[in-house]
Amino acid sequence: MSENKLHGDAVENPRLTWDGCSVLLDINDGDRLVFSRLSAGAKLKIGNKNCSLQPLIGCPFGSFFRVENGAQGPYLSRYTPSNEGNSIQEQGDCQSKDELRDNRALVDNNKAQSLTGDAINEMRRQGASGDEIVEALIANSATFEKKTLFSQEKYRLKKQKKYAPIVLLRRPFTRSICEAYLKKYPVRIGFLRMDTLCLLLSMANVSANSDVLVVDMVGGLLTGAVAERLGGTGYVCNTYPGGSPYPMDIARIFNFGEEICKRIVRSPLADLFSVQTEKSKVSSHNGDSCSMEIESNEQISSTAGTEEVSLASENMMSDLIPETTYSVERKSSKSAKLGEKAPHEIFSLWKENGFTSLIIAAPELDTWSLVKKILPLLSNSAPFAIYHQYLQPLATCMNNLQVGKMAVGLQISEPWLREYQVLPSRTHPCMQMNGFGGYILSGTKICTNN
Amino acid sequence: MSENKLHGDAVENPRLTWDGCSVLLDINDGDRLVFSRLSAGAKLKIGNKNCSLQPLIGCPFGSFFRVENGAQGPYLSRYTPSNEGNSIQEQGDCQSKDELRDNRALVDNNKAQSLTGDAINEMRRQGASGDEIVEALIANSATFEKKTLFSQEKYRLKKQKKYAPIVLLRRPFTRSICEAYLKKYPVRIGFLRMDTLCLLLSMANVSANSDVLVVDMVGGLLTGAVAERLGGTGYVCNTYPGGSPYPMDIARIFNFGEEICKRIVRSPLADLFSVQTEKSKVSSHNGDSCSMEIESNEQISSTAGTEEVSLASENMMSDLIPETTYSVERKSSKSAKLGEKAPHEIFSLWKENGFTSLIIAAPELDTWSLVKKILPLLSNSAPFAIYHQYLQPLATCMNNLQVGKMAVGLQISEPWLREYQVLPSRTHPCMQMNGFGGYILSGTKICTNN
Amino acid sequence: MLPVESAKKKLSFTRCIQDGDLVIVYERYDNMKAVKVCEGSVLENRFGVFKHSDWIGKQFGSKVFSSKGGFVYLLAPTPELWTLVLSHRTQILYIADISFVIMFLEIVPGCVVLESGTGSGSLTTSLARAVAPEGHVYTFDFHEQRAASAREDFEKTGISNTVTVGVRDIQGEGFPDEFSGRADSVFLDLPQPWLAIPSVEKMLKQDGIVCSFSPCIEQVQRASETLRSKFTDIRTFEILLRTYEVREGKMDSFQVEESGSVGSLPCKRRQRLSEGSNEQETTSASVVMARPCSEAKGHTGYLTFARLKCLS
Amino acid sequence: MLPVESAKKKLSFTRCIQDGDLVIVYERYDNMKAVKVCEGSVLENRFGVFKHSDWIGKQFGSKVFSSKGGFVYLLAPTPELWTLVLSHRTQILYIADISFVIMFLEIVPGCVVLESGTGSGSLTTSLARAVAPEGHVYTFDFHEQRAASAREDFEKTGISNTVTVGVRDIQGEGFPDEFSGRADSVFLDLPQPWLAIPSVEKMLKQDGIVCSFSPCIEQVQRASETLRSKFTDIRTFEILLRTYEVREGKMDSFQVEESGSVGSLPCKRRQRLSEGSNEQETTSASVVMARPCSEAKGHTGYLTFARLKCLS
Repeated sequence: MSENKLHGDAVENPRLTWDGCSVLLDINDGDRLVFSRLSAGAKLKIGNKNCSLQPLIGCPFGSFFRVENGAQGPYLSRYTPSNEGNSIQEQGDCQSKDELRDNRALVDNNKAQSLTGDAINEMRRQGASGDEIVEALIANSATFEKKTLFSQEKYRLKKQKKYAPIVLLRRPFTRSICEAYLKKYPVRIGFLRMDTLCLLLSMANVSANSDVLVVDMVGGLLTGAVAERLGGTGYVCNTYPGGSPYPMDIARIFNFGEEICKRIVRSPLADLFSVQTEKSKVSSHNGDSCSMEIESNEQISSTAGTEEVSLASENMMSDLIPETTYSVERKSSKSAKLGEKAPHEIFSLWKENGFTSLIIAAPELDTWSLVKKILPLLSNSAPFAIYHQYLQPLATCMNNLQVGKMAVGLQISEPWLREYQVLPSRTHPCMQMNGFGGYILSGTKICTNN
Repeated sequence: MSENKLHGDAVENPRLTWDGCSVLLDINDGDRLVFSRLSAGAKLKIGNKNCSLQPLIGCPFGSFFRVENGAQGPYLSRYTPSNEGNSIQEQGDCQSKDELRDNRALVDNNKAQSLTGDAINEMRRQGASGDEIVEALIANSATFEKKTLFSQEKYRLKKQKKYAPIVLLRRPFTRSICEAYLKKYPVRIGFLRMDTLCLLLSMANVSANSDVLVVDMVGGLLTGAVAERLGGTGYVCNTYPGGSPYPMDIARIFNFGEEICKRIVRSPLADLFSVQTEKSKVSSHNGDSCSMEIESNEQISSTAGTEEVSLASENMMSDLIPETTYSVERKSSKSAKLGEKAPHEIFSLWKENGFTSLIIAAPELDTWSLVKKILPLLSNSAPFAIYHQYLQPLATCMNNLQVGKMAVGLQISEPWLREYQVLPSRTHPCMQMNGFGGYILSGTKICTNN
Repeated sequence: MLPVESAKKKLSFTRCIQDGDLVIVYERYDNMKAVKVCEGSVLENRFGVFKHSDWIGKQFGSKVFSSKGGFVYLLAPTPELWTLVLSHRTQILYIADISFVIMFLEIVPGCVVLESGTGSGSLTTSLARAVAPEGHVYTFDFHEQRAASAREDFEKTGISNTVTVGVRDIQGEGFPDEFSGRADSVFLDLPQPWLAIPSVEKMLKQDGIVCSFSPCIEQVQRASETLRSKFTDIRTFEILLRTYEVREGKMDSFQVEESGSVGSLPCKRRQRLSEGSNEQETTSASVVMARPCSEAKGHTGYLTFARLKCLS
Repeated sequence: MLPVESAKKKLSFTRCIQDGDLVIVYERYDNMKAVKVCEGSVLENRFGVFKHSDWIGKQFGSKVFSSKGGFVYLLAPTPELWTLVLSHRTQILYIADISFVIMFLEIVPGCVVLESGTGSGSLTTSLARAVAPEGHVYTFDFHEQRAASAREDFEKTGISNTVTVGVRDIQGEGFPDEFSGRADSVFLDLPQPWLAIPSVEKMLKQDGIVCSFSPCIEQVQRASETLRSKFTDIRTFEILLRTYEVREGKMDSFQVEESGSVGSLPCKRRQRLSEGSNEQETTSASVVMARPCSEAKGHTGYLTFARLKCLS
């Protein structure tokens, strides 16, 4: 099974977690999303409890866990949810009339609960489970009986989330990584929405064996998404103008095995041009090879430095990469290296063949100046896709490409995504939505020599 | 009842048509929309038949008519539709399973109908009604029985529309006029969508007794919509830079009585400023008064000339203003005059008080240059709303207003409208939609003198 | 709010703020407040203390200062501003739905309009503007306290001559018989609108229009089904407003040297980020740019319209 | 179409069009056609007659000329271009839905994917690209002729090693037992998707994902209800693509004379329209402007996703 490539070669069943594997922990049905790397020492803070992630190792993705009180303190225990969790939905049908009944009489003054915080803590100390606490809260609520069935379920769910939180173990894929970042830290990924990202991949025809050139100013999300699609074939070349590469930490959250990591390379834009112009330059590059290798290592460590800086300013996203688990990742270094400097032999191949796809997500660079320079690196008939938050730079770029007869099939598009709540008698589009996914300019490069 | 004001003072019940009243004829449930002015001589071509509109005079709005074959040829006859028209919908529920059944076996090769065109004409000559022809077509269809119930109804409806067309008599209101023009001749109204138009009216706080300044390059639709809201109070002043007023023919389609027509005036922009600057100018204007009056009449006739030019190029919109009924309108001149030159006494009032609202729909003028000049004519705290097809001119204007501290509450918004098909088991958003309603910049003028 | 109630209240260069006037105190586009001007009263906010007496005699649209030198603008109330400042006793309708409802219901001066429920009176205020000066809005809410608060609000905004608030469970009892055949348009915002439709049929003039606002599609489905027997032109819409943020920004103009050779340019050192980059030139131009706000209301409700069939 | 099937077919500066290649003949963004290159054959369109023999040896992306001097571009096929040129045997899925489905189903190289129905093969082609080189797509259609045509298409586009087409009524019979527990993802485009869900439960690996595409909300409601017992993360989306038109245009810059006096400027006469207008000066600047196209698809269908609960 080639799938193994994607999830580490040492792993037999990629549907089970392993020591050192990167996971997405979904706490209380999306309320909190945490990316972690599993290890004996990794911990996760849930509510005010620090729980070891050890029990998660070797479990199937999709497993549920909840916090139990053990002799050595709270621990995560696997459990199989009954259909309880869906009870709101399932009861909804028969109570649609009930739900529509008004609640004129209900006065919710927050004094309806007679169980005190102290009493709850005492229950905990005596080893009561979260579910038992929830039941006690319901029993001691003066208004619970007066609520509609729907409101009762809402109340139960709210208390369950607080006193009996559920942790769901997920494989990190492009979609979940993108969704999590957009929710918690959109600036880091340039507000790139999942539906926009997948359009970029399709429009640029990213497929096995492609050589994909990317300008990724979205933290490595784009690079990782391309690598996921390549599955250990072809190359994704992360290029950058100037001397400092853009960070690609997010690509490390993917569970990429060595095969895939090797296919993620980086190169300053200037190097791609120098190779293109002079064969001799290539050999001179050969001479620089070692020092470059070192430089590249330096870059990695300097990136790590940058990382800590951004981590410091990232208290609001600590949920995404908790410092504890993050440092574990660094120490164990279980994840293969990715984003090495592109090897010289493939430089010449790119020169000879051109890249087969181009994707740009560089909101801070002027689109047209960049495209004008970078487009010749693309093979003829190769498709490209450019993401931007503003329409005008793409409009200008499109107009120039058209006038210069450099591309065909040019189109600016904007995805429009809507999620729905589908529940009996209560179906409607979600009330809150991310209303803007950015713009994409797509097209196909054509031969300019005739 | 003040409603009479809106629909001609001579009319007792504005829910009945009268000789000379403007109506909207909806043929076959929106397939064709025709604005006509009723009179003894007015005719409407339906299919290949010319029918007099005389039978429509004195009927309630909302009445249905269909073509019958009389001794003197085809005529429009009023009838009360049963619930037949809704049969597709009503049967839909019980046949939802049927509908989902596939139609693998059905080969529709257009050879299924054995009733020839000649045979149909012969039936007509013998005085068969449209419904009888439809029934004959069904009886002679080889495939009708094999169709699903839903497809049968679709077939029946298609034939009914062709052989027994239904005409629905409607009052022309802003919404129907706007919808009809957008459907058949969007360029004439600058692609102004109904939902955008009503936002302009709300955002500019158009209400009774307002003095509303408009720049209307959308054929008079905006002017008419404002006048409809004023209901014979206040004024709508249609202004224009340069010497030639913009056409406002569309305002004539509304059924405005004299009261309302008097409240629709026009004025060159320069005159509004000249009044503003010098009192003496006003009296000199008084001197010009007569010649201006004449000029204004000339403008009307020259507009009529323009009209015919545009009519010539408007074959595609002949449905909206059929030439026959249009010429009737001109001759009978039943509709009150509107869009006269603004009288001098109100010039001074505007100077003293300022306009209470401003609406601009001038896609061909540079927004900021226009707004910069026109805004001082507005009273302080007066709201304004500006429509445009492009975002950039509004963004620039908004930025300049902000920097110049000329307005507060500035916002650019874009309405997003979606229509739904709601049928049992077949509910979904309409597949085809007008996907763009333009942009609006709205705000409130503030005092600049402190 | 409606100049109609008193011609003197019409906005103009000469109309000044008086004792007893309702003003909208504008801090920012997302921070406004309705205040009744009262000689001797003060307004206190984060910008300081504002004396009402300083406001009297100023034009609407004026900038006024606090003791600390902070400032706000005083605006004349409009239904649109009122919708932004009113107290939410229920979910309210906003401008996009409101303006669409009024146009699609073909409400013009002189119309008689029925509404249920009154809620926070956000739509009611716009309905009143649309029927004024001679039309009337009769609005009903089953919640006594809510109706009373609405009445107070309509006094305050000066539309009480145009609006009458009744306490009545329209779903259960229908509209009062006295309005039979008198309504030009009816607006329903009810959990089970289909229960009120038989009454709506009685209230409407021939060819009159009803609108039902519902958040869920099941409500729309059921209401549409009920409407089909006596109504025509049954149409359902959804309308949202997308707002744009405008900023004046700079865009780096990136340039790679034509030669593409490494280290050929003795260019000046710039900021740390591009240090060591010999291939990059950066030029900047200031432009005004607009993009949609990503925080947007994803759904308010469906608007279903229908016209009473003309059978007479 | 997929370079994977033959490394030599990979797009490059040196890869030239050969006899037997599939090319996309591009006339305009809304006018393209798939053509199998055949030495000796010709393509005739409104621009003239194009000899295939002229094409052989040219790079993909080349402009080629007809006898009359007209021209077209020859592009290498991609799933996106194929979707624009394939023959519609059914309603097809377009790029926005397709790309979203593939990402949300977490399809990566090596996956096994089941699909029903095959339809015109628009989605299938993109599924094949996503699972290549070692994964596989098993697609089913109850319509024999349609399945055969799809098979031909997949031969033509060179993805037949990655896709297997079966004839089967999935709603009635479910997926074949041989795929039990083997599918990473399942895609349903069926009128009654709920009938197929019990079979989907059997086919999916633990934690696997299903997607159902339906145009009507009632289908979504019923499918979601059925999914609730064995699935989690049940989510419904709708995705549309808004396209923009770009034009280089001029905007009249309107200016009113500061003095505002009538007849004070002895300015030159311009075109008839502004004749007699003494207050207007017109300057023009050329700018590139973009606005949304008003012709837009208003709806394609709802996408409902769900993940098999992990119970083992």
